[in-house]
Order: sequence, then structure tokens, then C-alpha cells
Amino acid sequence: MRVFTNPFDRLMDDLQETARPQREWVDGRGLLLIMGHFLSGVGAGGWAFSSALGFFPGEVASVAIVAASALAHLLFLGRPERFWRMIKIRTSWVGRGFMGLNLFMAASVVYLALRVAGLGDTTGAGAVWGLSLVGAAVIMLYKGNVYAVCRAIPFWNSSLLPVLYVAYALRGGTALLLLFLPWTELGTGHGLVEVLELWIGLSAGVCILFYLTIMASASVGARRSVEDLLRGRVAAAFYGGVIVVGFVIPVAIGLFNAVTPVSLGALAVVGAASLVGDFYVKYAIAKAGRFLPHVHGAR
Amino acid sequence: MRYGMVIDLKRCFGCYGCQVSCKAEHATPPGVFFARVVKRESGTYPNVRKIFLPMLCMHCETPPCEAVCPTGATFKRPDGIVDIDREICVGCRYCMQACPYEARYFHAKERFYFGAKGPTEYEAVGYAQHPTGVVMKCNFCAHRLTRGEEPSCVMTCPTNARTFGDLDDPHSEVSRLIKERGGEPLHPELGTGPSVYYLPA
Amino acid sequence: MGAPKTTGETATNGQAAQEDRWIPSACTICYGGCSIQAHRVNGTIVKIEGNPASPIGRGHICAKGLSGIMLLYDPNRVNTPLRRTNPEKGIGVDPGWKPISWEEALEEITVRMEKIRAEDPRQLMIQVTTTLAPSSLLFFTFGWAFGTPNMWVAGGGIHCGNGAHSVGGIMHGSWSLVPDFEHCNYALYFGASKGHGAGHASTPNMELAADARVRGMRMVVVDPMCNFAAAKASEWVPIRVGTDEALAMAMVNVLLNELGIYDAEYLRTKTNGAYLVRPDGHYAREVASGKPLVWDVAAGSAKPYDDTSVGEAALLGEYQVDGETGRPAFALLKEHAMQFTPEWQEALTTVPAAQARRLAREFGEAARVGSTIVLDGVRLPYRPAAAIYFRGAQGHKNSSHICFAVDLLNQIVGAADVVGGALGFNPVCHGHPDTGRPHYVPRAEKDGLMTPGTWMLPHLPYPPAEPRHPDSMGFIELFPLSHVSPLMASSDQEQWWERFNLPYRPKMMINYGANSLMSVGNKETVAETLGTFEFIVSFDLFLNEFSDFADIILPDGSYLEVLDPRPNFPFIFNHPAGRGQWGWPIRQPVAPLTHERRSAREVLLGLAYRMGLGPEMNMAINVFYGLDGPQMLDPKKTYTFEEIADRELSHKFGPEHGLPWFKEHGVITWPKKVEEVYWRPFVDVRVPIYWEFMLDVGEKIRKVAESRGMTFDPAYYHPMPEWIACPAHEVEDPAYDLFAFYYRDVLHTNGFTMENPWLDEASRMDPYSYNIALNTRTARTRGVKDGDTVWLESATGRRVSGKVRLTEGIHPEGVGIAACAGHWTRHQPIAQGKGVFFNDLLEVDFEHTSPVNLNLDLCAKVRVVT
Amino acid sequence: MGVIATVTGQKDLVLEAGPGATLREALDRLEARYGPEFGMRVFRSQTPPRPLQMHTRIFVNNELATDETLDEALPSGGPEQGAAEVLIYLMPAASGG
Repeated sequence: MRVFTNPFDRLMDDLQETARPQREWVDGRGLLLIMGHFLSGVGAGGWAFSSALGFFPGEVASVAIVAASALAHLLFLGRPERFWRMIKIRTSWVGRGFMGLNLFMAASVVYLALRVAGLGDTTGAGAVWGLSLVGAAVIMLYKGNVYAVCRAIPFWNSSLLPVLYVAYALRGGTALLLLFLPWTELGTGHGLVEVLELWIGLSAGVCILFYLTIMASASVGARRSVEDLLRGRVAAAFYGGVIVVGFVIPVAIGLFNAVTPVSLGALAVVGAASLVGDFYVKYAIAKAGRFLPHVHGAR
Repeated sequence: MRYGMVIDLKRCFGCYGCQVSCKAEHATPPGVFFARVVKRESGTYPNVRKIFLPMLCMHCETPPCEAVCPTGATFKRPDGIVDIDREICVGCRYCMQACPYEARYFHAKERFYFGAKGPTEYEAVGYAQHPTGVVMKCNFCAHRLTRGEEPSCVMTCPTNARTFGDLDDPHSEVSRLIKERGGEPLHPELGTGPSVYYLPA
Repeated sequence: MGAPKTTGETATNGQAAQEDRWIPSACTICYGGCSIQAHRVNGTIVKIEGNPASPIGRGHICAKGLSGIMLLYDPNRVNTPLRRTNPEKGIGVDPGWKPISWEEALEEITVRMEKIRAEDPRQLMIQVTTTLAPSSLLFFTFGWAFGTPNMWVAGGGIHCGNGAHSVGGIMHGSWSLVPDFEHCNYALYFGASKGHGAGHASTPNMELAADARVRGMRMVVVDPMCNFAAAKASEWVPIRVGTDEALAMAMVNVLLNELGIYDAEYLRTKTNGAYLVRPDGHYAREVASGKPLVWDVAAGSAKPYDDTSVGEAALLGEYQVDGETGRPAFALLKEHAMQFTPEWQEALTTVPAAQARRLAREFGEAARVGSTIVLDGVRLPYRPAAAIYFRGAQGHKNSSHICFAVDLLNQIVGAADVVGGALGFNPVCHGHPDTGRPHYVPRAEKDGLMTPGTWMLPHLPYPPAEPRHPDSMGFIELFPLSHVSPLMASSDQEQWWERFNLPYRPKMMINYGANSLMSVGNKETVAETLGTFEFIVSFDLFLNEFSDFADIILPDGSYLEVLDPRPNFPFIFNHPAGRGQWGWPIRQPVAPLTHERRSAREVLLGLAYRMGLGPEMNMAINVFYGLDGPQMLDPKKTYTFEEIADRELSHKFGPEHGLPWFKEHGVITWPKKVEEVYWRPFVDVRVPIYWEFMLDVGEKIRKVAESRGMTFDPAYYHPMPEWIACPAHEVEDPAYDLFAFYYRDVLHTNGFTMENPWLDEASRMDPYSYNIALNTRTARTRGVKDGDTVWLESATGRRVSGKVRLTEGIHPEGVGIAACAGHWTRHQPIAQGKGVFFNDLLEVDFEHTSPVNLNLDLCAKVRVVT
Repeated sequence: MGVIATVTGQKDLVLEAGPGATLREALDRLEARYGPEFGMRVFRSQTPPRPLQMHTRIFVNNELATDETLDEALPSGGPEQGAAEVLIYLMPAASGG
């Protein structure tokens, strides 16, 4: 196991694999894309909750995070200067995501401006807010679908993936709010958020396990990917990032909190941990992607 | 009119002629293979089966790469060739994840076979045609077709394993071979409708 | 198959005329020498393709040939003459190369050579490589002119053909064997890959073999590893390394003694099967003429074999001749074969007896003894079954008997050089219709047995020259059935030279492109022999491991930069066999020589003239190219290589087809006649199924050898194949339980293609090119996993390491390694550290050498050390 | 030439021969003069018919002599001085490849 491998040497090895690992969307500059997917999810989720609660700092943070994700996406492109060409929404989920992102940015910024201008209660603002939620929904939806339509990569090619990504986006949103707890009083939203967090955390966890169990019994390509996750090259990220940090810790604290309320700081930790977990889920799933083998029953 | 290729796995013995011929024809950079050979084995000693599978872009009827492309850089020509407009591609590599045949390569940055020694005289000339930051792949040697020549891999194959022609013409050599020898595309279950067929070994 | 691309200048869309030419030439990345055409645009070679106008490839070319561009433009090539500054020589010791001028280099070389020639010209050794054959043989003419017998092809010969080629010459009048792909229905391969990779006429054979597969030819491949030929075979017969002969002789036995399948007519008229043999093993001869006798059944008397009154000569039985019992050679063979039962061979080869019997039956039945076929209006014998051998089978100590045994299968059923049978590569050529040249046909020689019509070297395989006390480094005079001798670089060479009082020692070497440090055997042994040279001059494209022992490096032109008038002649070497066209292409520069590079041939010629060797050199060239008449070189004049090439071509094809014509057209072709391809019925020669001459040769060798303490085992000289296990099979220590062998990878030629980045890429994508192939279960029992890096340790303590690739496609006792890899020189950065250096496991000494043809034993008993 | 010189001790020599003399006669005379060593180098067998040694090439007025032309009358009037010019070339019997 070499510590450093240049992409060419790694490709030479990969090409001997019966199920070649996907690299473009996770290694090297591919990390930018994972970061983009992570941030856009958190941002969109965060916007959904904070704007629903009318929590201004959360709203601003969400917009900023989505903007950051847009930047990460942009930097990932081979030809950033041509980004504006990604408008083919008829069949391309990337195109749809791009449009959803544009819609969200425009609508959310306008909505915030109206809020600042004290016009937050007008029907116009309501309409704009609606648009921003549509944009946020598209952002939460497109990522999972981008992966899910790839029949070339069996591990991704599952209708559960979009559900998983949406679940994580919402969870990420709540987590974002939790980060504010130590400093800001959310008022009545407080308890609600915890329960929400707990529920979504669990649901996401259940979702992953469910997902993995099906996948384990799926085609050769997918099985190799699951092996990568459970005892292969992605295991560290999966157990450490996704399970322990992103799931066990927040849920544990959450459950404990349900019995005897813990400090807001602890809840912030829940938030931070689940955000880290959120990132690792996207990283692990991308990293575990392997291409369909071409010869049946061959080594 | 639909260009297609038939690869006779009975003839092929995995000499890599197609792979290197393609390299020479297109001056593809290190690690880029519009054509390549996959070698596998199955069975157990002494009943072993060796599989030599020459791969290239399948120029699908319904190309998943074209569907997922957010810019329309990947397009299908009337003659069935799936090609990339390198002036439009943004390099998002979505097509690479969508292609079940691993036919696409991202040209991240200019690299040379002799590394730090820089480009050879040949590379200096040949690499000019390959902009960086975009995805590249086989186009059935469209430039040769316009000259009335067969694709480079077809011409070079020492075993004549490759036949090129019009799949829409029932009387063409490719159609005949597919019918007579029972040609099958790769991963038909995906419904991509490849224009490349394989004859049984 | 289109027409050849037009050559010449073309203007493109109104701009100033720019160069855009296709130049016909010949590949030389292996000695297949396929015809190519190079696309040159504004001075840069942008593509190499096959030349459709030539039968040598018919427009096809393999990965190696296509990758020539990366060789031509490799920035790591040698660009100027170099002189070492560090007097110390050793493996990995930096010679401290310093660029010098050509004049300086040539002057020093000339001075040293003149001194040596004055002392004793035999102190000069000339070393060339198979990769550049046959053109590298031109270097031998320099040796003749200089007056040294000490020339060899480093690695080649002692590895790949001392046995195969001499048996090919004796039995088929050719260098190598192929099945008649056009008509053969049952091809039996013994350690050969003809049509599936490397070798003579490799690309043309790939096409022919593929057509045969599709036509339904059944191919059975006997090989320890399922790779290339075996991968495409109808049946793979895994065999224990080095035991092919046992299977072949068991099949001979089954054919003769269980099935009684043989071609009596062929054996009578085309072999020495009817020659009467006395109890002492020698022919019964007519006293007056000394001609061998046969038994005329009708007349009930013995007559000379060539007596036209002989009706049916007896193949079986016992007859009284001059008061002695005489038995037909065939009867002896039949009896000799009985000891090789299928059950006996199973113990040696691990091939089940039942399978051996089945294969023999299938082969015998497929041969359709007695049948004929009409081709081009001519009725010909039809024997659509062929047994061929090559490097894998013959690379062992009992090389001659192994190849002999395999070919006996063809001889027994009369499937030699007839339709569908085993064909020698073009033993007969009647020449171009206009000039009748080149013209050669095998002739009947001593005792009516065949000698080839043409050969790669002056000394023919039959009749063998008189073994005599050697005065050459390699003892070739003592072993007349050999071509190349490992004593040129063996660990015991000094010992033998002393015992045989070799009156001189090698002082100087001229090397042409060979990397003998890697191509012969273990590097320590070779390094020791190289260390004894006072001065080594090496023509090279790259600095390599051998260069560490050279004193002066001369930068050669690659095959794309130099001229050669005969890349495919003699036709017995690498011209495709079977029907179709004759083709005589040339190799010509498709790119100009750059830097300080020069064509080694021009340099060599210049050296000869500079030393006043002009007359000798010109005469040697006259002989080598067979120049006479107006094209004969005048001993008193000097010529450029271009002029010589022009004379060679004019001599063969007439003044109107001189070099200028060939530069433009690239190749001259004419149709083959059936009498040329299926020549056996048309040429009155016989071949020996009983090698009576071996008794004589052996006895004479024994006399000389034993007197000098060289052990002599008569079994090797038995007139019929004897089973003699190679040294690797004699290893007693059970710890060493595997047989390591190497094979030729389809991507590589010897060691020199390793530096080519396109081939390197493919090799790294290939499961085996750079790895050690090990049987899955064998590995499991030793705790070895796929991808592990292990050491292979030979019973003699030599070690090589490499990455293991598990496969079900290899004999459980086999360890398969590709090509000649594992370079360590920093001057070839692409090749450096890639693959496994198999040869480092090989011993190079007389003990591991065939005492008949000096072939080196190429299997090593090893154990895996993790 | 060089190698023959090792046998004959000299590079060039002139033989008088009447009209109709054959190459074989010329060679027999040389053998008589230089001994069996010469004969062995030139002829493959020492008992008649004596075909040419395979390492020997003999050119008569620049035409390569063969076993067939051995017994033909030598052409008179060579390129130089009014006689047939005969070039005998012996290759070293041992050479690798």
C-alpha cells in the first residue's frame, strides 16, 4: 500500500481491476465536488428549517454555504469559464442541479433583501420564499439522482440514493441550526429541533443500513463497493466518519438528551458531528463507486 | 446510415495492436485509451478460459453519456458516431460516470510520455489537437472515414478481428457477420444499443 | 486491404506545399521484419502503419511495430560517441561517459584493431542481437574479413534456436516450422506460439492463424502456461516444464505400435526409413559406391537407395546383407519407440496416458494418410495435420532430440512440406520471373539426405562439418550441429580454453545492439566474462546494462533511420510460409539521422576500409550477398553501403530494380508457385528419421572432448530420440519444487522494447507482462497472495524478485515469467524496474548446455521465498 | 584472399593452363602444390565427385563457380591480363548466429 501514488500509476493498476474504481469524482480535485455536494445539502437543508423558523442568522449562513458550494462546484470543473453552458435540464441532473442552484441563490438573496427591507410579510416575499424553497428542494434532490442514474456504477445505481441524500440534507440543515444553539436562543424551536435531529439522524442511519443490505446482495460491481466500505479501502471513512462521528455520537448524545437535557454546547457537538458525518457519507459513497465489470464470472 | 463495428473474439488473441494503433493515430496522452484490451480468465485449472476483450466507445443508439451531459458537448451524429465538441465541454466528467464501457477519459493537464524530458517531436505535434480540461474519447476515426479509410484499429488488427460498416444496411459485412455468427453487444441489459458487436470466441 | 498510400509532396488547401508523405520501409522492432509505411508530415513521423502492398504483413502491424515512433523520438537515446572516463568496470559502476568526436572514436578503435589483427585476429569477438537479424549478420562479414571465427548472437541461438533451427534445417530445409495454416485441420503445438505473438513472420502468421481458427482448424497446444497460443487453442495440454519430448515420443509409439498409422510411401521415398542398418547402428553400404542399401522386396536383394530398379523397399523386417543382419531404419524406430509408453510419459509430463493416446489418434486420423488434393491444377499429397515446436520445447539440454521427436510425428504420417502439413519457412524459391533470382532448392547430399538450399550461416546443418579440435572461443568446430555457443560468456569458459589450449584469449569486442549482460544468463557470470575484455566497442540506441562494460559507445541509427536491402531474406528466416506472394521489401530511412548518430553499417564499412581490409571486406560482402557478375564488388575499390545495397538489389531483380526503384516502391512481389510451397514431392531429397550421422559425429566429438576431460554422454548422440531429463529435473532438494521458465510476451522483443512507453503502458495493463504467473492453488499452499512480491530462489542460490499474479492457467509446478525484463539502468527510465529478470536464474556453463547443439537449458528449479 | 592466404602463404599467384583447362584441374594443381589442407578447404569430400566445400566461394571472372561449372572449360581472356581471373574465397568454417 503506497502512501503516495500519482494518478497515472494508479490508473495503470485500476485498469487491471475487474471492477475499476471511480476516481474522477472523489480523488484530487474531485474532493471539491464532494465538498460542493456536502455544502449544498447543508445549505439547502439549513435554509428550509431556518427560514421556516424565521431564524435570520441561519438563513444568512445557509445562503453563504450554498454560495460556497457553488464555488466548489465551479472550481471542480475542467473548464470553469464555461460553467454557464450547463443548462441542459431536459435529461441531465447536473443541469437541473445547476438551474436549481441558480434559482435558489436568486430567490433566497431577494427574499433576505426583502426581509431586511422590512417587506418580509408581503405576499411577494412569500412568493419569492416559495421559489427559494423550490430551489432548495431541487438542490437536495439532484445530488442523489446524479449518482442514481449512473448504471455504469452499480453501487450508485439505486433509487434509495436520492432518498438518502435528501434525508442527509435535512439532517444537515438541522445540524447547522444546532451549531447556533450556544450563542443564539431559538426560542420555542429548541426542543423541536432536537427531536427532529434525532429522528432524522435515526432515519438516515436506518436508510444507510437498509441501503447497504440491499446492495450487498446486488451485482458484482456493487458487492465490491460494499466490501470497500465495510472492509476495504473506504472502511476508515465509513466507520470513523459516517458511523461513529456522524451517527453514533450524535444519536447517543441525542438519546441521552431526551432523558436528561444536556448543555447547548453538547447539542452543538451533535450538530458538528453530524455535519462531519454528512460529509463522510458523500465521500464514502463516491469513493466506493466501481464500474460495472465487463466479463461475467471472470477474474 | 449507422456506422458500426464487429469484433471477432475468435480471431483476437490480445496483441494490443488496436490499443497502440489508436494511440499512434490520435496521439492520445499517457493514460488515455480510446481503444484498449481487457484480459481476463475464468474456469479452474486445467479447464481455463482466457478472455481477450478489445474495448472502445460503443457509439450507442441511446448514449447515456449524451443524456447526462449538461452542456450538449456530447452529441450523436446522423451517421451514429457519438462525438464530443471540445469547445463546449466544461469537464464535469458526468459522462465518464454514466458510460458503462469506461470509454471516456478526462484530459486533466498536459502530460508527456518521457515526463520531465518534455514532449517528443511527435507529441509536440500530436498533442496540439487535445485541449485540456475536457473529456475525450473514440470517434471511430471520423477523420479517416472522411478520407475513405477504415478506423485505425480496424486497419491494423493483425488477425482481421475487426470489421467496420453500416449496421443499417442488411447486406453489409457487419450485418452479415452479426447475423451469421451471432454477434452480441456488451451489456445489452442496459439498453444503450451499442454499435459495436462481439462475435463469440 | 487498400492500395499503398501515395508517396510524394502534396499541397494542402492552397497554402505553400507542405510535406505529407507515406514512405515504405520495414519494421525491425523484432526480427519479423514486417513491411511498414511511415507517415511523414513536415519532417515528423506521425504514424506507422503496415504496408498493404507487401505480403510481409499485408498492411497489418502489431503493437510493437506501431510503437516505433516512441523509439525514434525517445529523448533517452544515445546521440554522440561516448568514451568511458572511469577505468573500473562492473555491474552498476558508472563508466563516467564523456562525449567524444567520431574521428577520435574511430581512430582509437582502428589503432586497437590493427594491433589485435597483427597479433592474432581471433582476439576480436563480434557480438550481435537477434532483434536486428537478419541484417545484423552483415557484422559477421566484417568478422570474416578481419579473420576471426568468434562471433555470436548474444542470447539468441543458445536460447531460442540451436536445436529448433538445426532440426528445421535437417528435416525441412528451413529455419523454422509452421502448420500450413491454409489447409491444416489439426495443429499440434509444443511450446510454440507461431501465429500468436513473437517470432519469425509474426504478424503474417497472426492473420493466417486467425483465418485457420475461423475455418475450424483444431489447435492443440502443449505448454506449461495457457497464454497466447494456448489461450486460443481448441485444447490446452498443460505439461510439466521441459518434458515435451516424452509426450511426443509416446505419441510416436502409439501411432506406430498401437494404431499402426504411418505413411509407408513417404517413408520409403522421402526419408531414410528403408535404409538398412547394421547391428552397430551404421548403414549397410554398397562396398563400391559406399551408398546406403535398401531391401528390394520384389527382387529379394539389397540395392543402393537410389537404384531406380528398386520397386518397393522394405520398411520392416530383418535381412542378411554381406553376412550381417540389416534392419530398415524405420523398423528400428518402431522398436525404439516401444519403450515410450503413454503410461511412462504420464509420470514425467503429468499428461494423462489416455489423453496422450487420444491426441495421437486424433493426429494420426487427421493426417488422412494416402489422400491427395488438387491445387492450381496440380495433384498433391494432402496431410492436414502438423506438429510444430519452438523456443518453449527446445530450450532444454536435450534440445536436438526434443525437436527431432516432435518432427517425427510429421515424418511418420508424411505431413512434411505437403498440403496441410508442417511447413518449413520457404525452403524453395525459384526466383523472380524476370531474373530467376533469388533461386535456391534443397539438394540431396551425403547418403541422399537433404541439405538446405539456403541457410542463415555458412555452415549448413547437414551434412555436419567434421568435428575437430576447436580454435574458436565457442568450440563451434567441435560441435558442428550448433549455431551459437554459450562458451562465449560462460562461467567455465576459461577452464575449457585452458584444457583445449586455446592459443589466444579474447581482447576486444564489437557489439551491435546486444545487451548480453541480461540476454544470456545470470548477470554475475556474464559480467565476469565481459570483465576480461581489454576493449569493448558498442553500437547502441540506448545505454543499457551491458554499457557498463563498454569502453566506447557509438550512437547507431534506429531502424527508421537506416538502410537495409534485405530485411526479409533469406526467406527461410522471416518471410511468411504457405501460398500467396513472394515479397522482397527494403528498409530505408523514413527520418533523417539526427545529432551525431550514424548507421552502424556505414561505420563498420568505413572501419574496414580505414584498416586496409577493403579487399577482404568486399569479398566477404560478395559472398554474404551472393554478388557476382556486374554487381560483384571489386576487391580493390571502396563502396558506400548505399552502393552495396543498390548492387544487391540489381543483382537479384535487374538494374531497373535498383535502390532508387525500391526507395520509391518499397517492395517487389511475385506469386508463389505450388511447387515452391509444397515442394517435397518435386524435389528428390530424403530426410533422416534415423540420424545415423550422429554416431559418427558423436564418436569424433568424443575423441576430441574426452581427451580434454570433457564428459561425453553418448545418449545425446543416439540416432533416435532418447529421453534425457534436463538438469533442473535432477535437482534433489525437495525444497526446490517449482520449474521457472520464461516465455516471449506479445508486447516485447527481448529486452529492448521495455523502454518504449506505449508498450510499457500496455504491459502494465496486462495481467502477466510484468508479473510472475503462479498457479492459484500452488500459491495458496505457500501462503502467497495475488499481488505479493516474492523472491524466486534457484537450486543454485540465484534469486530474482517480482510481483505474483495468480492464475488457473498455468501448470501447478510452473512459474511463468515474460520476456527479458527487470532493467536497472537509469539510462532507460521507462524500462527501469519493470518486470522480472528471469535470466538471472540461469546458469551458463557446459553442464547446462546441450552437448549436441550447445543450446542452453532454460528452465530453473526454484522455490518461492516470501 | 585473406583466408586462402593462410593456406597458400600468398595472396595472388598465376597458373599457366592450356585451352580447355577446367577449374577443377586448376584446383587439383593447386592442391598438388599446397597439399591436402588446400583440398580439404576447397572440396567438401575427398572422394570423387568432389563438390565444392560449403565455406568456399570461387569466382571465375566475377562469376560464382558452382559444382556444375567446376568441370567446364575456363573462359580464356579475363578482364585483365589475357587469362581467366579466378578468385578463391574461404569463409571461416565456424561462425555463430
